[in-house]
Amino acid sequence: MMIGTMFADVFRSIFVKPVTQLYPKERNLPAESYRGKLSFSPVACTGCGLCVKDCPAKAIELTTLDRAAKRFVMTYRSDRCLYCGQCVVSCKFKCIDLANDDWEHAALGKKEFTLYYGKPEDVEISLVKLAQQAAEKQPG
Amino acid sequence: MNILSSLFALLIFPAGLTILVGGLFYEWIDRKLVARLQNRVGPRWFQPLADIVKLFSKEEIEPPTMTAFLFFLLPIVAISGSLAAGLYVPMLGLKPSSSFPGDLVVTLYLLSLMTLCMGLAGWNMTSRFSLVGATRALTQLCAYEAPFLLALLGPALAAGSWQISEVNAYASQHWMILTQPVGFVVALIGLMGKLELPPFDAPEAETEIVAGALTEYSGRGLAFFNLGKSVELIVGLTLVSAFYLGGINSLPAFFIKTIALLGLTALLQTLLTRLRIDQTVGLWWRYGAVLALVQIGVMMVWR
Amino acid sequence: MNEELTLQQAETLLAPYNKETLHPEPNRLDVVVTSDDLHAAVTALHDAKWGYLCAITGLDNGPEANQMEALYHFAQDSAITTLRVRAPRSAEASVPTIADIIPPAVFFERELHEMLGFDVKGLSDSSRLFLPDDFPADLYPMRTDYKQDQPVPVVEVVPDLVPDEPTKIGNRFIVPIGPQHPALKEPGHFEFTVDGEIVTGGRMRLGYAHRGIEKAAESRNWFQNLYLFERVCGICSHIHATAYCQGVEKLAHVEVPARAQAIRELVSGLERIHSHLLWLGVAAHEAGFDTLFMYSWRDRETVMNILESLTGNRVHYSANVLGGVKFDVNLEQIKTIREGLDYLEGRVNHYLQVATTDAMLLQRTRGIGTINREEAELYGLVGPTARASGVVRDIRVEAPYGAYTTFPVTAVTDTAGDLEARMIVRLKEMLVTCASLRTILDNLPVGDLTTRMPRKVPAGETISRVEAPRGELFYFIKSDGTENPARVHLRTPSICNWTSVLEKAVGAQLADIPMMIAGMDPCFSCNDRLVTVVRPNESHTWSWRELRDYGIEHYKSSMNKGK
Amino acid sequence: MEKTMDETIVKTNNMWKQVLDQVQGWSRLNSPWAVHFNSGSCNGCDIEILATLTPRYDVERFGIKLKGSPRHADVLIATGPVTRQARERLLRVYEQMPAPKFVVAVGTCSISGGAFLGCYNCLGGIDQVIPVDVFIPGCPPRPEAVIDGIVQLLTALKSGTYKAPQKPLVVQENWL
Repeated sequence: MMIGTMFADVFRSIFVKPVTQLYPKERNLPAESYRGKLSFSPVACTGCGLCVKDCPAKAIELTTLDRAAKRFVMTYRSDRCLYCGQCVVSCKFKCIDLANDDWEHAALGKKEFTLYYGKPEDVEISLVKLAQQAAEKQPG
Repeated sequence: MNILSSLFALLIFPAGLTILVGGLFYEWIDRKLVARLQNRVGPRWFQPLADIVKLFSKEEIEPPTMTAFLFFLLPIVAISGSLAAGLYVPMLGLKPSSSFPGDLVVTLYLLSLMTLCMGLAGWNMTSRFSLVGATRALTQLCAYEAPFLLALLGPALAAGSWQISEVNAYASQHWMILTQPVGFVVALIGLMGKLELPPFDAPEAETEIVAGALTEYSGRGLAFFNLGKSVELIVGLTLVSAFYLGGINSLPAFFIKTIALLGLTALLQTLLTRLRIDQTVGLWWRYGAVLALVQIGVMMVWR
Repeated sequence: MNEELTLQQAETLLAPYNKETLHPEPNRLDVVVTSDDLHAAVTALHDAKWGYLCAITGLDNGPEANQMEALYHFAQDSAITTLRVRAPRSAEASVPTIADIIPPAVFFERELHEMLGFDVKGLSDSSRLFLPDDFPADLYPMRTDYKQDQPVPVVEVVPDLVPDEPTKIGNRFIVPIGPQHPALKEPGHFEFTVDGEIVTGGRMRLGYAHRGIEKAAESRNWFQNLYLFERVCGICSHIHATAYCQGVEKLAHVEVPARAQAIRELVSGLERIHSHLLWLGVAAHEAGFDTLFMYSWRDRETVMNILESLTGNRVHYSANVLGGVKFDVNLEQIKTIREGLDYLEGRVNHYLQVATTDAMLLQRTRGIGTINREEAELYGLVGPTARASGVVRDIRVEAPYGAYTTFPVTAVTDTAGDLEARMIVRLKEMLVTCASLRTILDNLPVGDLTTRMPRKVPAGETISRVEAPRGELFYFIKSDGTENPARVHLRTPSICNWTSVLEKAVGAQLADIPMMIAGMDPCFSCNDRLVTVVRPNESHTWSWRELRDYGIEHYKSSMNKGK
Repeated sequence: MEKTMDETIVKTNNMWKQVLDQVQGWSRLNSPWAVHFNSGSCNGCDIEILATLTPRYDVERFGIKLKGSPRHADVLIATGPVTRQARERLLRVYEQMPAPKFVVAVGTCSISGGAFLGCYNCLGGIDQVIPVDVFIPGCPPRPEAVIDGIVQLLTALKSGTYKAPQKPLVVQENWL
């Protein structure tokens, strides 16, 4: 039975710098394998849709405009994403990657969470398409 | 002119505002020390001030209390009590603003006013946590009050006076920490009990009863209580170091001695586990009071 | 082993009640009994001390078969005997209670009643365990015809009379703890009646974290479900995923490569260290020893770093895929893990010294909430809580799975059964884990990381048991040959351990209650896949409903006054 | 003469008000006390929030303190997809907080339901019940990301770009 068994720890702390990382000032990158924000490149994509099928949170949607010309648009919702990496495993053509340096996604509104990947003109077409679909659904 | 200068002394310097600022400063040192001992960075220097100002600017939710009058009055009484206690101690190494034979007893009871107010404030509430907190605060008050008084009685007996300024003058010649080490330990731990610092924080044990008696207080009321606590911290530290650490006669001596004492309490805070209320009471009456009595007994005989 | 022998014993014991025998898997025996014979059959097993009750699974075989089943799983080491009671799919479906023989069964029976509509005859308390108060009484979520997106009407909750004096009943107060309470980082609601500082009664209500995972699993495919089950709990996520994977792989007859299995065990060992360090911190915080909390969490960051660099996330590692693991371990990582383990081992030894010698801490832990061996067996405790009372219940030892067959571990036990013992068991377990991780790292098998996994899993049922940091985790998985599972039932360790807190709370000091709750390391999100009030107490206490309505009124009036 | 007197009084009053506002703003920025509520999350986020208090991240350097009583708090840190049973409590905790108050939703499931999207007992997001100021996605977000979210809120408050979120139009009285 003793009193103050942690004295050694406490005493040492007076003389060493605190272990605190001064976060906004110094930003330590997580390991290479860290799973952050998703990125998609349509170059190798075949439009098989396995990533969409296996996503546990319905965070990704793939709109195929022209399979042969590799015109795909991916709608990615980072507010739904679980950052689990199943899509990376499911994709046989390595189109999807999770970045290790992009993980501070906090935002004051929810709008910023929906992202579109693809060529800009394709994104526009798909947006129009999506809007039409939504409009069709509404009355019915 | 006389009235003006005493008003100045009462409200601005050396009492009143000065004590408030000093209290906040000491609270920061305390938090910073604890943080450093826990290997963290800890709060910035203006943290306690920001906390208090913010609390004042917040909405005050008035819970359905039994008496609304008491709900508003108690925080004010609490802080005035601790501020008034500041008048009788050698704050900043200066002569006490006010002094009369027997002011030691008055000061001690002014310091207890805070806990009493907190107890009443908790009792005044319909919240269960407040009630349990109030009961614990008052039980603890009964536990440490007598040993703490006895521990301060030692130096007073040695000095042969009940006046703080005279004990202080006597202490300047005699380091009573050496002649009455037991009394010092009891006084130090008694002070921690008074301030409800860990390990005596059962009345506000966050994990059991949320925030104890103050659970329902928000905004202004909470600000007054918190402020009162920091004032009590600086007053208590001054009192104990004036009695046991060779008196306080100058500004440097004040800072060195009180901060050294604060360092000691911070160390104890980090090292000890919270005591259950029954353990606290047991500790005080079984050991604290007896030790303090023995100390006084030895002194009487020795004299 | 003597698996076969044990199963034969069970078969002999159950012979008088046996209507049909099935051998679905080598280590399993399924015996169909009638509802009338159930009580006698359970008594036979219990009297012969054949195993213990793991879980009760409710199955709905659909409207065509017009049949529901209640499955009583008993386990002795790796052998599992299941008693199957069949009942029509209607209001007549009933089973007798077995809580008079095995007290912890009451939780399972209430779940059975609530989720599938079995009428459990003789159940002492049939109030809600997992479902919300305003959920209709005649809807049973786990029935096949319940759709998870169907609208559910809100049932008006009739407020009972609110007493005039809210806080005092005689000399007694009711102290509510939770769902929002500093001692609980997760929601759960407790009400303790106190007389001064002494607790005279306790009630508990779970279900704040019931999300309906088991139902959701039925509409997702096998791959999606892996991540859903990982999110049953944030602290023991890897072990949930491992249990699920193991079950599905068994069903699909997929052999996981040895290296993948070793990596799974590596991650689960690291997770155990992280979980126990986290627990040590939380327990110290509850006791009011913040320094220990800060230091143990500081050291926990070491293992979090390792996990992050290894798997790619700090909490939900997603290390598993069906048929293997996602990543490999390279030499550099092995070196970092070894360094981390060395540091942690030193620190854990230090904490062990603190936990056993610090007088102030011991005042709060020694002799508090003591559970002796007999009680531990009676309450059906699992995990470190049981091991601290001297019951060797560790799946890694009793029924080794995965890489534990090649890298065996020893179970750490203590006999004192108090909070101190639980602390010591957990701390020593970290040391044992460190040692076993080193062995794994030394003898890491070479080979592939994954095998191919079919998208459709052949029809069948399987049971997968693993040792989570908190105790035995039980998964029952049923497939009907499609891309989605037909039923997944899980029984988490925390639910088995609740009885220990509530039984021991009476007579304890209020200040010790948070410590006791923390002592069993509860995990609400684990057991609330689906609410509870146990132990009616002698004086009148409010029901949760009363309290809630009172609370709403109370704050409404205060808000109005404030304006 | 009198007029100018009045003007000066008004002016000084205005100046006082400005100064007071500034002081108030400053204190609010530097002392955000938080209360934590778990509305049914898997507690992955909860341990990461707790981790922000510990030496490695130590949010006390921003003046953030985790308080037990909602009465003492300025910021509600909420996690989880809001289960049917926890909804009432979430509302109550929010109502008990004194104004001005802010809500931070931590974790993917507290924003959209995440992994529990479509589960029968989940509402699918804190903002379905109470107005949310900052969303921090991640499953769970790293402690740094949590700090980043709170810093963003404070920055928005400081720069005046902060707009109070709208209350959920219909607090769903009927489930689904």
